[in-house]
Amino acid sequence: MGDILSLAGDNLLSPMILCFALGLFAALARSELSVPEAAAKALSIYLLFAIGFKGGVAVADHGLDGTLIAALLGGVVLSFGIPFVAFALLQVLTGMSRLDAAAVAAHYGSISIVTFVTGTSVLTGRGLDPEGYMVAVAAAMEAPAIISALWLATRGSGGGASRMDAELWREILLNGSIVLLVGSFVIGLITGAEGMARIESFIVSPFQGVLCLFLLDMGLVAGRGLRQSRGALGAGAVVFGIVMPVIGAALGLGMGLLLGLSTGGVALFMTLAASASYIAVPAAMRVALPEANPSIYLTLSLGVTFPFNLTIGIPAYVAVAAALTGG
Amino acid sequence: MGDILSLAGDNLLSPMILCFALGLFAALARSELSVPEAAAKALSIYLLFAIGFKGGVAVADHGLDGTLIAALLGGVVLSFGIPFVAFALLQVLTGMSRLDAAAVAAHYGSISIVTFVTGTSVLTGRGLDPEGYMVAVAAAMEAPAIISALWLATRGSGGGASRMDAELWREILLNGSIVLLVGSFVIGLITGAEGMARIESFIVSPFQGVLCLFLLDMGLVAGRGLRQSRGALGAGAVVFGIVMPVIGAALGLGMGLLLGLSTGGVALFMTLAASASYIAVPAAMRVALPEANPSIYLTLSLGVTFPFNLTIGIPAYVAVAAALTGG
Amino acid sequence: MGDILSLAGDNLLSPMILCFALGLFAALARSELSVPEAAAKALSIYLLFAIGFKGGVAVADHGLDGTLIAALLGGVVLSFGIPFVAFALLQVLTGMSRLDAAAVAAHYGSISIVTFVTGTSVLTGRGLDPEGYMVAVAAAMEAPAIISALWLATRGSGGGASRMDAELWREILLNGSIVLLVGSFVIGLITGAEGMARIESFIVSPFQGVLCLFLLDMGLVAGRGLRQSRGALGAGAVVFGIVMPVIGAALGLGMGLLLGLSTGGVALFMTLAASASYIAVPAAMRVALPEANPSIYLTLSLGVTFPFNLTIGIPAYVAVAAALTGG
Amino acid sequence: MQTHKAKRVEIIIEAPMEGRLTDALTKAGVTGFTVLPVLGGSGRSGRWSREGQVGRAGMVAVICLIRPDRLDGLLDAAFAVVERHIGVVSVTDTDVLRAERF
Amino acid sequence: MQTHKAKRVEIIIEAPMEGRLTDALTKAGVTGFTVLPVLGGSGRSGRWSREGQVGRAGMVAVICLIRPDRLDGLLDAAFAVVERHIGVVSVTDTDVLRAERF
Amino acid sequence: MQTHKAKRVEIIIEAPMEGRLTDALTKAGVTGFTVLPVLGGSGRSGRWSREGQVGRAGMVAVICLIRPDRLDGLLDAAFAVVERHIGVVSVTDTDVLRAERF
Ligand SMILES: Nc1ncnc2c1ncn2[C@@H]1O[C@H](COP(=O)(O)O)[C@@H](O)[C@H]1O
Ligand SMILES: Nc1ncnc2c1ncn2[C@@H]1O[C@H](COP(=O)(O)O)[C@@H](O)[C@H]1O
Ligand SMILES: Nc1ncnc2c1ncn2[C@@H]1O[C@H](COP(=O)(O)O)[C@@H](O)[C@H]1O
Ligand code: NA
Ligand code: NA
Ligand code: NA
Repeated sequence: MGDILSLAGDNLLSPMILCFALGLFAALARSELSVPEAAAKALSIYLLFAIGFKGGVAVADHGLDGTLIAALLGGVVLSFGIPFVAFALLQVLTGMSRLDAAAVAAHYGSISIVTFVTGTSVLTGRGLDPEGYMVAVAAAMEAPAIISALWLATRGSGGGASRMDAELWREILLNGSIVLLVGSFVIGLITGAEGMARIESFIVSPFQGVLCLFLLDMGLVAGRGLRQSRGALGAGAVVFGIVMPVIGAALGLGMGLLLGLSTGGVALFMTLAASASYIAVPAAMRVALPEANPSIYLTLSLGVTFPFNLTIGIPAYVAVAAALTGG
Repeated sequence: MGDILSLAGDNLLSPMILCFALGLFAALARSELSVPEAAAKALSIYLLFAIGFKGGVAVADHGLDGTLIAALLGGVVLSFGIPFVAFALLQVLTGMSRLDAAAVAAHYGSISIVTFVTGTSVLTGRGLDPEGYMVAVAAAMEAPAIISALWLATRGSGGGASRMDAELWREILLNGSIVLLVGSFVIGLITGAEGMARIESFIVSPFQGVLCLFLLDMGLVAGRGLRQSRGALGAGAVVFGIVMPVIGAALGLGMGLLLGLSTGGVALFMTLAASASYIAVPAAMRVALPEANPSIYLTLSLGVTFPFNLTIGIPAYVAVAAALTGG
Repeated sequence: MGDILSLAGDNLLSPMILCFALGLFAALARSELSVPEAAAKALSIYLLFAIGFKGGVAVADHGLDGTLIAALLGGVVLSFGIPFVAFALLQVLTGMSRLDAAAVAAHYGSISIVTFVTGTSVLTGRGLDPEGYMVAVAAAMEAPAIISALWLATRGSGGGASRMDAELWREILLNGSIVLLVGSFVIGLITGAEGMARIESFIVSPFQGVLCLFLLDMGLVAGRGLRQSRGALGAGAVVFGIVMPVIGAALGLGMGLLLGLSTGGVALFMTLAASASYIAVPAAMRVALPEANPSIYLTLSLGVTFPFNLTIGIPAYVAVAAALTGG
Repeated sequence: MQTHKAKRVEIIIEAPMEGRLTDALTKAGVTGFTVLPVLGGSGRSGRWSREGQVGRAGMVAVICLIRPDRLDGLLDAAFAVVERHIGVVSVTDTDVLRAERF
Repeated sequence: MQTHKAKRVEIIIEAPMEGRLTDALTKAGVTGFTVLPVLGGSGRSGRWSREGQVGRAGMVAVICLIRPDRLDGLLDAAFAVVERHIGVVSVTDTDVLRAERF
Repeated sequence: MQTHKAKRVEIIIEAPMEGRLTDALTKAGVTGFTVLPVLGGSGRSGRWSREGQVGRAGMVAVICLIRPDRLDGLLDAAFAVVERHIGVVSVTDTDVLRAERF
């Protein structure tokens, strides 16, 4: 326990978390500080490319572990299943409409890439490198939750299918972050250590600094969201935004242990299951469930759960994973 | 003297100054070379973050010098006072209207962060590291000049207060560069050497290269400004744009010596006092003194004083500070 | 031959080429992955600045070779001459209108800076550093082809002159990439090894990584172009897009050998002659030959010839140059 | 200069719907349109701003100049897409040069 | 398709004034508007361009679709803000779909 | 609030022609205009999008508010530039505040 607290303390005082806090403060104080949209997108392309590539190189180095397929399946199962848990919890804790609850559930079944990247960065910093293929697992967990959520939204009315056209499928499965993450994973896998040697000084050494600036922007975005949606969330919803990641992490823990992953892998599985999407899923919801209120799901995922995972969640998941795997 | 010249020569032939010259040339020759707005803003975010963070780490390393508070106060006094000198000088040298002169005076009392960053970079390159808290002093000097200038603009008419609403106060005090500079300073202070180790390869080694590209853009912007406002400035105004930074530097020198700062600190105080704002103050003037002509104050500050400080001013201030502090 | 194949294989499996392929795949699969325009432009500014600066430093280090002037002249001659070859070949292979054929010819006489940058990067990676002044040659080869092409377009009708006003001349000769390339070359020349020491960790070590992301974007752009212009190109035009760079490379080879350049220099001359513009020339064509169809020339240059040079061309040119210069 | 009566239709719509809208327009035979970026706005669903947005959020403005007799087809096609979605549609009388283009 | 008379007000104003304008509109009960970016322009105070701008310089275009009877309130509110400032305001007759939104 | 009749001219033109158009406008005595960015579009020459464009490709929208009696001069000047080029020109009746500015 003391260990968890000291880890959390270390984490809270890292430049990354403090940058997020600075962004949050600036937005809540209505400073006009802002990161241009194009720059934020460029930073996220860098982070996805770097994390995907490094994952691929790691797999190239250590060989393909037999658990890759199992881990992918495990991730898909979690992504399909978590929305049901989330939906039920929302009905207990809040008075949200069926549509809003389904939309929120989709976000929690899917994952947040930035939370994943931050988790990876924390683990690497502690020498607990996760399995390289975890980036593929992250990509596999983005979409399934959307299907469960649409089923939940239209159960009875039978309109689920009509809300999903082929076009939307393509958009979800080929969304930018999946393609970039999987693509750079494959590139890392193919080029291996030699490819890494060529671009290491671009994707490894400046990584944490870039992550700092990106989290500054995330703080700004989260803070602006919180400000603009004042009152959109009741107390029950806020409780959900903190309890749900803990439940997700517990499910991720079970899955990670079941799969026999390394400490880093288990911690990352917990992080993925605990995190909530705020890029791919919101865009899909605008198309498939336009009646659901975006300020509810964006504020919950970006304004409550993301900061929770970033500050308290990740170090706790790492500590629990380390304790239970003896890592 | 020979020493100043050689320093100036070194400085003039540095990649940074040559990049600025290239930008100036390209703009004056009407090349369509341009740095996208979002990229320029991203570069400035990087520079502010890096310089603030390094300042904070330096203070964390060396402990809080007792002169911090004194230096902040000294900076505020200069920022309040310089507009009066500038205003008087403008009335002697030019036939500017009271409003235009007041607006120009606000710019010269405030500071230019890029001039400050360049000065810091030159000093660090010569092993004359300034006090880390100088970034806090820079932030403290941004706003006071605006108050003096509004008082000058409305003296007699008593409309000064009506031009400043609470909203404008908030905008000035929480403008992006102040928040980022002070915020990253605090982050550096908290995380200290350990934080620096994590992000050093992002914020230290590429710093000068990034500054080169940023100064290329500054050259483009300054050149475009000069071209578009041809004829906006009389000879008297141009003389002001060169004499005023020298006067400012002299005041900064006095203050720096009074405070007993290091050679680097004194040189930076001179640089701050000599520099003129072209981001925060113009925006404030558009709100509070919309009748003042932006081409006058922007051309003077960005087209005359900024290049002067960059090329001749900074090396001269460093040389003078070194001579008088025995540094 | 086996050597060429192994070189080509190495090249095809480099992170750079795989990034291009990823972009191409994403665009053809209609993923919404995209690099913001401002970020792409910022990347290209970085690449041009870095390559120009390094060229200048190389010349400063090794002294000005007497062949610089000769190489510049050789480049200009090729740029003037190649459009005639291209035009004749287009008339044999395709049924394009005179205007379209002239516009395409302009692109092939001019050069692609990204192809040049990639070629340089491949050569440096093999220890075959080209002459530093090749960046000046690249700049010199951008414009002459436009004149030949306008002459071809208006031959007989005598309207060539009326299509070129002074304004267009200025735009072509001072286009952003020429100014930046030549400007940073001069800056590198002036500041030499000392300047390099200051910004090396910005422009040398991350270079290949930045090139990867830029080529990812090039792949996206090329793929989108191919998709949107489906059917714009007949089979004859596609053949042209592959045969013409080979012819260009042969002409470049002759010129490079004539000039007595190093292996790297000859390979780069081949690369330049083989490459086709897709930035400067298209913009000039929109002004001077607006009736020519942009999807033809953009698709050919960016969708056919650029990928050909990137994957097969460059390694082949390097191998041939090495074989014939004994490098 | 000779001008011709036309309609200027301005549709402000969520960015994730842009492709669907322009596809619907194309299917309805409307092949001319221009897409402008939007920085932010306000409506019944509150205030939003593109600043620091992540992902494909935000809105775009699609402008179509069209011959008056083709307006109804356009509006039907557009309405089918925007119906359930936030956003606004306005139609203004205008005159265009070079009528052969519309 | 059923449309309804409305006014399209377009206000081009300096970026540092955007917040003040939209606050004034909101106070005057105008909750629907869209903000478009502006690249550059020219007027009595000369030519400017956003290229390479530093800081919050430049202008934006604010578009409001509004019921005709609410126009005067809007113009009064807007004018109070833009009065001393550079920029232009134009009002065009238009028709909107889904009148219940305005 | 007092308004005045004016024309709103909207010219959508290729970016490389922007400078030539605004120079021609200035020469024709039109000193007020605003340039908006364009993300993409579709026309007789097909669909295009600014996403990932390299170089100066793409289009811009130039908006001029002008006194009705000066419209013809503007259109003549604009037409001379856009004549051979792709793009569209539309003219809408509008009302402006502060007529002394036009
Ligand atoms: N009356 C209006 N005038 C202009 N734009 C509007 C108006 N109402 C809504 N919008 C735009 O449409 C978006 C969604 O509106 P709403 O569906 O009312 O939330 C807003 O954010 C604005 O960008
Ligand atoms: N007649 C006009 N038509 C369109 N935009 C204009 C006009 N006049 C001014 N503007 C815009 O308003 C800005 C400021 O105008 P001004 O106050 O005349 O300097 C210009 O830079 C243009 O963006
Ligand atoms: N009817 C139209 N309405 C709006 N914009 C148009 C229209 N026709 C063409 N455009 C714009 O003008 C560009 C060139 O059109 P075109 O010359 O027809 O290829 C298109 O890409 C659009 O941005
Ligand atoms: Na999750
Ligand atoms: Na100052
Ligand atoms: Na060529």
